[in-house]
Amino acid sequence: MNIMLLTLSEQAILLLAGLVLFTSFSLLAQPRIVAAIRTFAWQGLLLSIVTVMVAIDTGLHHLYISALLTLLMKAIFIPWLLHRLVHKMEFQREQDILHHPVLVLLAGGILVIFCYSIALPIKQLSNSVTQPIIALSMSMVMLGMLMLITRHKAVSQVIGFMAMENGLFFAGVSATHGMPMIVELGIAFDVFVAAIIFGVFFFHIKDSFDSLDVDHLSSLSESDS
Amino acid sequence: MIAVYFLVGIPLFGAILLGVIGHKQAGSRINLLLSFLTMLASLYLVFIISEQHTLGGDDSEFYIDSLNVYLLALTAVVGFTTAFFSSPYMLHEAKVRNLSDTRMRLYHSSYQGFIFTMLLGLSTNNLGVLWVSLEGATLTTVLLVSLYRTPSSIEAAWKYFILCGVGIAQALFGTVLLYFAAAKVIPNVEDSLLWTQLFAHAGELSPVIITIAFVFLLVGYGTKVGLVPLHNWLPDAHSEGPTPMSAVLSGLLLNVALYALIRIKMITDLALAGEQTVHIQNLAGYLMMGFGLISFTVAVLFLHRQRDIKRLFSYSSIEHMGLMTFAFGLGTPLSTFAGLLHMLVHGLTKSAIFISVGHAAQIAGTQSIEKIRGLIKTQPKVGWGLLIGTAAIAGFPPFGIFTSEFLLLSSTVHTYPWLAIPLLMGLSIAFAGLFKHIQPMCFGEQPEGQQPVNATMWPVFLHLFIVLWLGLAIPEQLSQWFNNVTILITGSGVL
Amino acid sequence: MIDIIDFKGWILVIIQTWMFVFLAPLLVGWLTWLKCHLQNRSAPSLFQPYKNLWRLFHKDVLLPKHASLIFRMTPYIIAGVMLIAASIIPLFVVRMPSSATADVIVLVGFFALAKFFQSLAAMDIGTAFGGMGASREMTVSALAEPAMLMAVFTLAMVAGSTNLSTVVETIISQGLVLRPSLLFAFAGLVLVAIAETGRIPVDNPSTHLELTMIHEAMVLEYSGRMLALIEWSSMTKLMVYGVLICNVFFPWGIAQHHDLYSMFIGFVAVGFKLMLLAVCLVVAETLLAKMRLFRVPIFLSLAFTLSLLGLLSYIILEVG
Amino acid sequence: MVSAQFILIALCVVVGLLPTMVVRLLNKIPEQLFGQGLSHAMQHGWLWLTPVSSKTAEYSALLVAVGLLVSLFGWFIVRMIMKPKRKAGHLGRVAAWDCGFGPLSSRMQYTGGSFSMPVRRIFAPLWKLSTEQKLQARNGLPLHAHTQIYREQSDDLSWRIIYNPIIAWINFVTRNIGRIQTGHLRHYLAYSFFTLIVLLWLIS
Repeated sequence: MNIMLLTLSEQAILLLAGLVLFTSFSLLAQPRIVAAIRTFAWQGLLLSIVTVMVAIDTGLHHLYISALLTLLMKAIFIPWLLHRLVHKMEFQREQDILHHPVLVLLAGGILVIFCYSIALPIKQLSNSVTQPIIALSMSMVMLGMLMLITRHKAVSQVIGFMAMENGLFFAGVSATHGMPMIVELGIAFDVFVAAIIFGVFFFHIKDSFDSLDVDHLSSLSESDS
Repeated sequence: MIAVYFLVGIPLFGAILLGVIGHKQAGSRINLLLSFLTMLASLYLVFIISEQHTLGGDDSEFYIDSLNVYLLALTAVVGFTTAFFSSPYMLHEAKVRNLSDTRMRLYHSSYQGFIFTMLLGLSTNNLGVLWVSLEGATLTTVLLVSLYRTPSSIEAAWKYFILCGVGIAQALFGTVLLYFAAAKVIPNVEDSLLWTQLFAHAGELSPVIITIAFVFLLVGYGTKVGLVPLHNWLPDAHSEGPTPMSAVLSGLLLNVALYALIRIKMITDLALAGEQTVHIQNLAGYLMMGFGLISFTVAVLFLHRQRDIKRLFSYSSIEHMGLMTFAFGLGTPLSTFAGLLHMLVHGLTKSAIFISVGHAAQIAGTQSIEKIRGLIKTQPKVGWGLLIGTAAIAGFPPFGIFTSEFLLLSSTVHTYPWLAIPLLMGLSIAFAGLFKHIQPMCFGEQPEGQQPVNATMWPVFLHLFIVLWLGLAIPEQLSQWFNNVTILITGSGVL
Repeated sequence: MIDIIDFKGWILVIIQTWMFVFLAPLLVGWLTWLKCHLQNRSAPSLFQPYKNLWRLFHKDVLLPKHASLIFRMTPYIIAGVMLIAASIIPLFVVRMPSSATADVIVLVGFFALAKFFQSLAAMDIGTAFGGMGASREMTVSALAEPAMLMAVFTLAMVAGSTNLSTVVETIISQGLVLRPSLLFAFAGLVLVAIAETGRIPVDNPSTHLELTMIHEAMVLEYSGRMLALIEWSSMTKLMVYGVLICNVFFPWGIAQHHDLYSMFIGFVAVGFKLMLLAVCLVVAETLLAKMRLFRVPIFLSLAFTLSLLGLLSYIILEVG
Repeated sequence: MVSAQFILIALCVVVGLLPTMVVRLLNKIPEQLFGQGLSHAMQHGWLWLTPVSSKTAEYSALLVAVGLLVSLFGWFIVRMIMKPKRKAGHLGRVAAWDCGFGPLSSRMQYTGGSFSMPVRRIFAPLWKLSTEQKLQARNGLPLHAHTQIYREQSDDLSWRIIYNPIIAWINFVTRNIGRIQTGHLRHYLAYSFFTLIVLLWLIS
């Protein structure tokens, strides 16, 4: 696929997709929690812009609603909620130290290549931008998981989780031009409830363990040692 | 169709109602009443389906056929009996654990919400809505797992939330890919996630995309089914939450997740039918067989080292889910039939066991296996209920689980004889693992001052009676349904 | 499938069964006569066993003090079982209605039933001898029965049936075929028969030496007509085994039709075969010495191995 | 109390005498499960049990039982004919033979252990049988023995060779398999992650 052959709006979508992927990487490497929340908000914003672009490109009106939902949920509500919680629990200065940042980033890079190779066969089926978009969104999902695995703090795990969700949403919007409305509303509602429940949990964990370090949550172990 | 609306609507209404009001006493009664109404609706639906076979479909949002109607009935019935068990149980718990009214309100509201999500997931025709309802099932139960607010229950709930959330997110990615593939072949794009449409056009779907989608869906819904190595949330969540929750999680939710997997597999099989080699054609089956066998083996081994009674039975659930996944993966008519029967009998038996376990834990005041002793002496009903339930789940004849396991084994011997060896070995190890723990709990000497509790055991005996009955004779209508589904899945029936 | 309302057939069954029973002492007499001549002793009359039985029947019965009903019933049960066992074996004619009711596996079961009651009766009186005899008898038969069944299975596989009549007919109809499986089964069955009927080298029917006897130890307390019945049944048992071996492995001459001439031929043939068999047995008994009890398992494992070889050689050499 | 056992025994006898009836009742189960049952077993009516065909094997329990009764009756007639002159029912009772060593006592009876002794001797290598016989005598003179101690020990080889290793192996495996349940959420997520990667790698 030659980028020269695409329309300008498609080129813009690809550019934005690249930026979204970049935010995923920066989330992966960002040790400061407050900064990570900010990056997450940026990612949400970029996503809603992509959605608007796709809506313009395809002329599908319901995508505007999706874009609005994304903006409200991913760029405003969830970052705001996380911010508030962090302030309330006085975690502004907390850092989630990454032990081997270079290795993690390298692994992230390999993941992207891996996902690209997985999605490669799809290329023959479509001549639009979908193939790289699917590869990108798959890598976003994988990077989100990688973040969940490498981080120790509950807050950063939630951000990783939400970043995964963003990857899914990205695939839904860009590759398939939005899911049926009822599904999309359902997903948005679920994410909303999940965010609230996450908030509730922060307090519970803080109360019970006096820290948001999930490594303390390991009493239900069955290994003998 | 009105029956479906009632079936789904009553628990939704109940969840909202119980969330708004929420007095302790009235709450449990309303919960019971609503569950009863739901059950009536489900029985009405069964009646309708036995006359006209399918309901909804095509471009409708709901679709009821032989595969989900019995699961719907199972869910509603177990939902009702568990609600019956939960009212005295939760009163006792509220007293012992000092639960506030707010939490009891949360409990009752979430209970109805959970039943709602499961019924919605089972009855919907839309794979997207199925996903939403499975995610909803996680959300409604996660706060129940941490209901007691002990550090370990919060830990369990957190793990449950994150692992299932991540799993379900992977399933969503799979759903998106499915939609992506379907949108190319289904005329009306808005209908592209409807299962009936997907099934009708499954042969035209792109095999490449469907393969990737299936992997994501398998890992995603497999997490909820409790397949090893994605199972780690399951024992934690089952052991730390209130027991009625464990009963419905084990007996129903796992079934719903497996149901989703079966629906996906049906589409995948058709989509891959045109591939060159048999290996690729049966890819979905092979993956499910592999996961099933690994889950079964690992869970069986875990049974031996349990110290917590609820963890013990949650590993037993993993074992049985592994067996069912294996059965559906094997994909012969007989094994599919066995898998369908196993879903039913396992759901009934496991919920019955968890009800007995709940009372046993209340009698002993702990869930630790070492401290639960002399149940039959203290309260014979509970002790015998637990013992008979365990015998049923271990696959003793003449209970229904024996029948389904026997069918599965014989179909395994036909197709892959060497796989019957690990299955048989695993079943006997599971026998030993369960009875090693259960025997002293039921028969041992009772500790000083152990008192009987206010127990409702009739749900247990009702469930076990049905399981026994299914082991002796499967009703004509039910076997007809199973046969229909078997034909739908494998192309040929067993009857 | 044989018509069970075959009146003539049933009469034939009754005649044959009683012939079986009444000729059994003659076989024993013949054996003793032969043996004495071979060992340079003066021989008793051929009809001595009849005289013995007659005398025993007219003697009074003396019961041990603690004997129960089992002890008193056992002789009748054993004799009854032997009678019905005799009725299903084709003596000189095949295709009798009785042979359809029970096959050769049931025959093994009959022997086991008789042995069970005999051991029970021996233990009933509570002496050490009875227990010892029962214990030894059970040990021997526990080892002999698998060998016997194995030989029977070989036969059944060769003939495709476990029904004795059918087996005999099949083997006749095949003519002379040198089957290794039948040779092995024959050898195995002979060894089993020796062990089961209590002949040398497993047991000595004429000894009453405490430490060596098996069968005699069990019947030590019987007297009068009860002893007579027991003695008679063991003679019948010997006859049953003899006829079984003769007629199954060398069935030639046996009557296949229910007419007088062929039945007469059959009768002469089986008499001749039994006489020959007795000669072989006597020669073997004269040459061999009785073995220790704990050598018996080796003897019987030889029987088992032979029967197993029969089965295997049928599968490997004759079918595969 | 005992009558309960007799009911069961009677049922056993009935089942044994009428096997075809039982087979017919049970036949429904294999027919439901496998679509084929033992239809041959009863093709010659209720009296004959023919597992494969009448050519191969047939058995009529009822006729055998009748035959048994008839032959018992036959011997009874023989007994009647050959009856000695004295009236029946007055059987003489004497002490059992004791080899001339004085009256028999219950201690001389065969026990379960002594009954199974020959079999155990024969299978001694299989059961790791070890017997120990000790004579306790006064002043160490063997002829003045007052107590004899006899001890026998058996060890089930199958237990040692088959069961114990299996138990040890299962214990070993379960001990080690517990390690996958580490308690750390991040490990669990890693399982899920790597499962996904491996599967994707497998299909590509």
